[in-house]
Amino acid sequence: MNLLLLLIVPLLTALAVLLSANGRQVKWLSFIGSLAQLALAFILLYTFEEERATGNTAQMLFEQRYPLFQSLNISLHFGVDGISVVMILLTAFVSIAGVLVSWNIEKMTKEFYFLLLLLGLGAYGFFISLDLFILFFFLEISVIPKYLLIGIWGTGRKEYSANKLALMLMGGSALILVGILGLYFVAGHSFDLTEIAKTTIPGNIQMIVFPLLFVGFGVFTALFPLHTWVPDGHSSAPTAGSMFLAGISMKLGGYGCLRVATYLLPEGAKEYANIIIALSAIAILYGAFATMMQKDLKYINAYSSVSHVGFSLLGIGMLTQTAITGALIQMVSHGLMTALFFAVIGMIYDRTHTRMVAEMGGLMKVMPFIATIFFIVGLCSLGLPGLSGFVAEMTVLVGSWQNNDVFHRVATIAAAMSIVVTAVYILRAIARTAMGPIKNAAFLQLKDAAWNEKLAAIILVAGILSIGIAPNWLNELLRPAAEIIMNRIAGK
Amino acid sequence: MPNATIIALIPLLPLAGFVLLGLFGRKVFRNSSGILATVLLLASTVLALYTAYEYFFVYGKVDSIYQKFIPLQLTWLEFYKGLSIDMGIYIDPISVMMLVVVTFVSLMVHIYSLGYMKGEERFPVYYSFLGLFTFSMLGLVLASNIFQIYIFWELVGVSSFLLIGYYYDKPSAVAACKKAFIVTRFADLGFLIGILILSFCSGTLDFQTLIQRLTVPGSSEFNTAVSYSFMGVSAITWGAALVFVGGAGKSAMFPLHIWLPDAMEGPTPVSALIHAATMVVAGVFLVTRLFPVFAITTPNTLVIVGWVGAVSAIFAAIIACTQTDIKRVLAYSTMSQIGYMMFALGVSKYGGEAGLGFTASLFHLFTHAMFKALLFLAAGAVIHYVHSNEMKDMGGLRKQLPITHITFLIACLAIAGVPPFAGFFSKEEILLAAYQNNIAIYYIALITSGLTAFYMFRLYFNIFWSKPYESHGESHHGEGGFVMMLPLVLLAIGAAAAGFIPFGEYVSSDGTPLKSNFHLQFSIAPVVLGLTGIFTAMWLYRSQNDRPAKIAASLNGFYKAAYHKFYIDEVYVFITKKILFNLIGKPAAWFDRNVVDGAVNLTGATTQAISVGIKKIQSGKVQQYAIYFLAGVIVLAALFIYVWK
Amino acid sequence: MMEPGLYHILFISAALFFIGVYGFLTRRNLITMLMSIELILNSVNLNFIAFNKYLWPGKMDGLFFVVFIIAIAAAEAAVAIAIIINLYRSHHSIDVVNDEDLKY
Amino acid sequence: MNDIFTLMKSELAVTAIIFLLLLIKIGKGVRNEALLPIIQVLLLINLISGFFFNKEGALFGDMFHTSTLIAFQKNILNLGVYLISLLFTDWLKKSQHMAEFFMLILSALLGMFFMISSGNLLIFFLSLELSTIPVAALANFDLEKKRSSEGAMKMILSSAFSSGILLFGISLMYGATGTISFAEIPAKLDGSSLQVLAFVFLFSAFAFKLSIVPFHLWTADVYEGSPIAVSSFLSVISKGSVAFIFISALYKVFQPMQAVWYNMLVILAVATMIIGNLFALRQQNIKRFLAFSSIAQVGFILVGMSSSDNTGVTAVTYFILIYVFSNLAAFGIASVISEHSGKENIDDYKGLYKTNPFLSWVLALALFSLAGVPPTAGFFGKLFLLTAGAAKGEYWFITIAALNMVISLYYYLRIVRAVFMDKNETPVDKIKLNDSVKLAFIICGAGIVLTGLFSWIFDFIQSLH
Repeated sequence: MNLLLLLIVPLLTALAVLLSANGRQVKWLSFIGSLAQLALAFILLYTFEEERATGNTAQMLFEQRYPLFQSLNISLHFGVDGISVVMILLTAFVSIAGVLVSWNIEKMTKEFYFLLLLLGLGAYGFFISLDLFILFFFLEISVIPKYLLIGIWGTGRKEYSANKLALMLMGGSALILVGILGLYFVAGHSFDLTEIAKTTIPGNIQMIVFPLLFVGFGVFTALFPLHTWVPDGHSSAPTAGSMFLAGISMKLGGYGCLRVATYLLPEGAKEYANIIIALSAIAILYGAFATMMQKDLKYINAYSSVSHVGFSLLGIGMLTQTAITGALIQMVSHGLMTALFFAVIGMIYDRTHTRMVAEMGGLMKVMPFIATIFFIVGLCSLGLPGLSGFVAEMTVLVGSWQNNDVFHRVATIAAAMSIVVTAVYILRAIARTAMGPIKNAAFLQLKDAAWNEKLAAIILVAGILSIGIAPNWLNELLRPAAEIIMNRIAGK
Repeated sequence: MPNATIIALIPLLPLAGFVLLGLFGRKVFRNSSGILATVLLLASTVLALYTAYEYFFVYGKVDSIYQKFIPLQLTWLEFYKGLSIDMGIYIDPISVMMLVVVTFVSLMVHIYSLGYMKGEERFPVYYSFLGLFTFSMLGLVLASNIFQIYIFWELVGVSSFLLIGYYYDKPSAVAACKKAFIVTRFADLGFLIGILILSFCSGTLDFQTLIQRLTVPGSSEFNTAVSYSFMGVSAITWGAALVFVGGAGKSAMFPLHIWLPDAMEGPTPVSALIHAATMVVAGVFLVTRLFPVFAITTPNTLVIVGWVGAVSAIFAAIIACTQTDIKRVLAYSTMSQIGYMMFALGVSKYGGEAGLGFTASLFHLFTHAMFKALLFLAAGAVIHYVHSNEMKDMGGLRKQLPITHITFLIACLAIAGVPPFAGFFSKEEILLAAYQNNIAIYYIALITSGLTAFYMFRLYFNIFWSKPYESHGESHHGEGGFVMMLPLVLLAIGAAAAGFIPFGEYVSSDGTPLKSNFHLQFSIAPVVLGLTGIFTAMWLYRSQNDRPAKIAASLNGFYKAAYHKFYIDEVYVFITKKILFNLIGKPAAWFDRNVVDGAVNLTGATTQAISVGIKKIQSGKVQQYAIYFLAGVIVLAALFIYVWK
Repeated sequence: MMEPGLYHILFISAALFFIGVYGFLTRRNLITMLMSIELILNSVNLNFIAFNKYLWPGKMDGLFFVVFIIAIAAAEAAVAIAIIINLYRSHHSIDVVNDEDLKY
Repeated sequence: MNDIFTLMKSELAVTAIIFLLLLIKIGKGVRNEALLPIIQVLLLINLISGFFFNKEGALFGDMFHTSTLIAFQKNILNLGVYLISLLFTDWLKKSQHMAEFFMLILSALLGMFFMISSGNLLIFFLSLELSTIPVAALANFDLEKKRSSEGAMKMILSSAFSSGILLFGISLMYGATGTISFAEIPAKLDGSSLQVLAFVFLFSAFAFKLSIVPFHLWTADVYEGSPIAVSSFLSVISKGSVAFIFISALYKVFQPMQAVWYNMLVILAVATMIIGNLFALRQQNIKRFLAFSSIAQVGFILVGMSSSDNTGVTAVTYFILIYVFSNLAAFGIASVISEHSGKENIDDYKGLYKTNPFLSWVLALALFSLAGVPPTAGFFGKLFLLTAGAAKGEYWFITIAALNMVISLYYYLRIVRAVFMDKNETPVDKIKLNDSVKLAFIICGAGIVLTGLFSWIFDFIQSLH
């Protein structure tokens, strides 16, 4: 498959949206565009599997290279491995759901959808790029749309949150930039990921560059203690904004931590692994405990994201193939789950005009569909088997357990403990919103989900279930890629 | 050989029910949902009985030993070559026995609910949840892989959660379902870590392989498992003990039992199915599954199992004597009986005659499923009639509810261990096993046995005798009709006759049939104790009098403590509210908002402050600008002429 | 009488330079400040001539430079004085202290 | 062929236009409204012709030399002047002295051309003055406004002072090396203290013109006082030209002193970025804000300069090209709004998007480009500057630079926030844009978006060496 299609389709959709006449057109165009993206993602998955089935074991498939800034040896170098394919699928899923739940946006519809599509574009570009410069370009491209989405269409302290998000993410990318430049010169003036992977980078450089890259990408994926943009950003963002933010953007960081930092700088990864593990174990538990005290549904999900994303980072830090696979599964799972979670919160908010847990109750009665979805996503969050969260967490834990020493064990157990705390806060949230008596008589008039919301929810639930019930297809996609990464780390 | 398709269908049929009713229950199967689910489950039950027949009487026994079969195994998630979660079917006497129990009790509950839950708004939802539960429970008992058990373990947990919270607008139900889920989740954490330890030591998740590798002294895996130790205890012991923690949570063993009484907030048939007959014995089942590993651990994990079981048994029995909510009494009695099963396992050994406790435990599991389900369903009929759970609202109901009365009495006799009812035989074996291995536990069991008879008959007399029934508001609908009475009768037959099954012939720790030898002189003590309990209860409660109150008063402190369930709930509340929330959660949230976030904001504020602080540099005075200019030149010149030369 | 050497002239020009700088920094009158700049420029002129004469007598660069500096100084002064006059028109003062509206 | 007409093509063209304007002014034959299109067309022709027939060569005994790269750099300046003529149409039309304005601007431009092409210190000095003195006059172009005069006064006095320092440096350099020719100086540099001192003096003059901290203090006052058109000229074109000559002087003439100037650049770049950013943080006046932001930008240019190979030159040239588009667009918006509503404060921009979406988008694009956010060209520009600067492997230096991008993002976003997010009871009214202004904005917008994406532009500049 020609990977450029993944860029061209969203780009054309975005341009078409800009040129369209009214809000109705904008919505349908975006919907059709994101449907096309979804189709492309599936085609990509299919062709990828086909290609692998023919015995093509190259690390990257469908490679394409167009020179760009030749004098600096930059080129548009695209290619995908299992990880990218999965991430692209995730992006497509979240994109279409995001488009659907925003159906009722009245204010500046055109701009809203344009920015959403731009965010999607950035993510696709990021996941297929094999040139660090281009990768960085796509990473950065998504920062400003996020800022605008939160600042313009957000709620609450939106300007503050938008600013914090943009600045922290920019801070992260500043570090990434320095790291990338470091790699560029060490690797003999090349930004090419596959080229750099072939060179042996001196240990002392790795010790400098690895933390830069890891922390930089870590900011994007809410590495403790650089996660504080997450609660504010998510809670202020409009529904689709939160979905994209948590569902896709945070995954950019995780992907970068793995694909760029860990993969390219194995010595650095080994050196700093313990710090990463400690930080992410703290994040997992601490995020979970902080979540317990939240009263706003969006804050609950935002903090729980910190906790869940901790699993991804923990998996990466553990440096075993299973743990890394688990980290990747967790990224996908969390992407879908949290997008769905935000979608549900958005739906509830649209109706009740509150996100405060204490003000709700008994929503099951008035909006059974939404409440059911809320149940499903909550159960996914607390790692119920049959839903994606379980698969991811278990894979990480099993992978982590392979490190046979007290430090790793303690970290693993700490991470495992979060499943209890998660249960506590998720059930509290569910019990107080969906269950119990109805506290506000006005709620009795509320309607259940509309078609677009149902469709969005069903798409995401389908994703969650497909991973939760039959996880091996995902596992088989990710494992070989993780193995290549592990081989480099192990020095093979 | 076992037929994989047929066995696979047993759990899949209820699953189909769940999916169909879950997706279309509201619209398509509005009225037929109960029938649909029941029919599916009936099919399941028939298949289960067929499987059991085939296994026990046709192909199961080879060389007079019951074999283990894995007719189906699919890779579900492969962590790396050799370590994968498989979805499989594991056929051995235990799982086949459990298949029968689960499908049978579930079927009874399905039928019963047709009457009991009639008219409920969320009728289809109820049946879909029941389907989910039955599927999960069957998946659990059929599991061939330790992770598969964990998966279904969680799924039964969630179905239990959903069913307890079925009346979601009742705050107490909501609280109860939350509590049940969280407490068992906490226990599952132990289970999970146990799995991680065992799988790491053995390099597999497959039961058969795992047991094989870990029970052969001298094998490399066994050596690893024994040589690694933490706090002086070997890895294998840790593994087994932590797995047992999971089992204890699910089976409501002390001190993880607090969720079970509250779980009675669910509809009564659900309590019968999940919280009496099937799910709560999953802990016992789990220990039997890994029994060889438990048996080989040093220090012996089974000692823990035994003592936890014994303590739970007597502890629950004492509390049960004081409760007034009939379902709570039954709940504590369940806990007590499971305690029996547990310590039976605890006093057992692996293989041969020494495995008597093992057989006894499962035998008791089997009979208990019958009579406890019956008790609950009968209690359900009573509650259905009275619209209250409290003993004080009942009394003299034997006229109004004749069938219920008789079946309830049978169940009470069975649980009290009066021959020739089912409970007598199974308890007998348990006591024998305890007597042979651990005399302290034996005495505890004996006392418990007496208490059991007492509180059961206290219940019985309070409901059906005591005082003449005065009805409030005449809206009564009789006993509930055929659909509710049929299960009662069927289960009563089971409760009465199940004891005559030569259980040891079929189920034993290592598959070799165990002759059940009967010791008449040995059974005198428990039977006498049981009868004493019964007559005491009769003396106190047959008609209204002030004797119970006097006794309660004379036992003042102790009675109060027992009435308040020994304040275990309060301890938990303290731990969660005070420690978890106030000491960890709050500071974490505060720390995040003020320190971590504060640091970020402080960075911003500092930058701003510096920005304001240095604004004087731009003074607007052109001569000052020139001074800076000159200073710049001089500093640079000095720097590069003197310092960096 | 001793022939003045390079260092004498350099000394004078340096002195001139610093007098100019001092004047520029301390005078309040804009015209005086302008004159101080002329002093600086003249010190430079002296420098050029001295270097040319004593160190590089074969070349004319220094001398040319001086000529151009004088011309440029005149141009600069012209524009500066025009601006100062304009300032004077608007608030009748050519004191530098009155011109501090633009700051921070 | 060392032909004066080919090598000095740009200078001659500009001179011709100046004289043409002078004649028109003397003849008093053309009204303001008619004059402007003529000038715009002339400047356009000048711009287009600048792309052709460029050659490498030297004239007047190496006093003047040019190359394709230099011609390209000059054309960037041409482009800037052309855009200025379009962007400030509204303001120019009101002015009584349009011809003078252009004469002065073009004289300054001519000075810059000579400066970039200069082959010895004398020409350099002369052209530097030629490029400064007219601008000082321009700064006072709003004759009635005291602020304008004050700005002009500060500028002329400061620049005279800086000329004095520069000349003193040149004289010392002459004394130490015996030559003023760029070609001969490198061979004579031996790193003696006197030479370092002379170099520091010289350096400070460049620094003054580029507004490098601590020689930057005049900048903000002058920008704020001057008419916006002049501020934009100062901030874009004047700075660009000095940056070009500065980098070529450093790389070619003072190559032997690289160790000295590298460290100097690093120190000053850090100081410039930080101080520029810190001051820009709390500005309210848009012109003053842009002044400080442009100081910070210069810090980034210095980062690029600190490399010492062709990549540095390319990156700086490329950045200035982008900077022309972005900064002029920003100034243009400020001017349009100031002309129509008299508002120059950032708070007045609140709610601009409601009334003027086109202006808002252009402004946003310009600001994003200045902040270095993709997909605008500014991203590439900044990144290549940092890439060039990173060649030495000074991680802390690049990290500081990169982190400064974050601070700068903060204040650029402040305006974006005002425009797009903040509510305002009395936003700026809907502005009907003049066609030429609109054209200019479109050119700028296209430049901002496309310069980066058309990667051959960078490669083209690189190929000019």
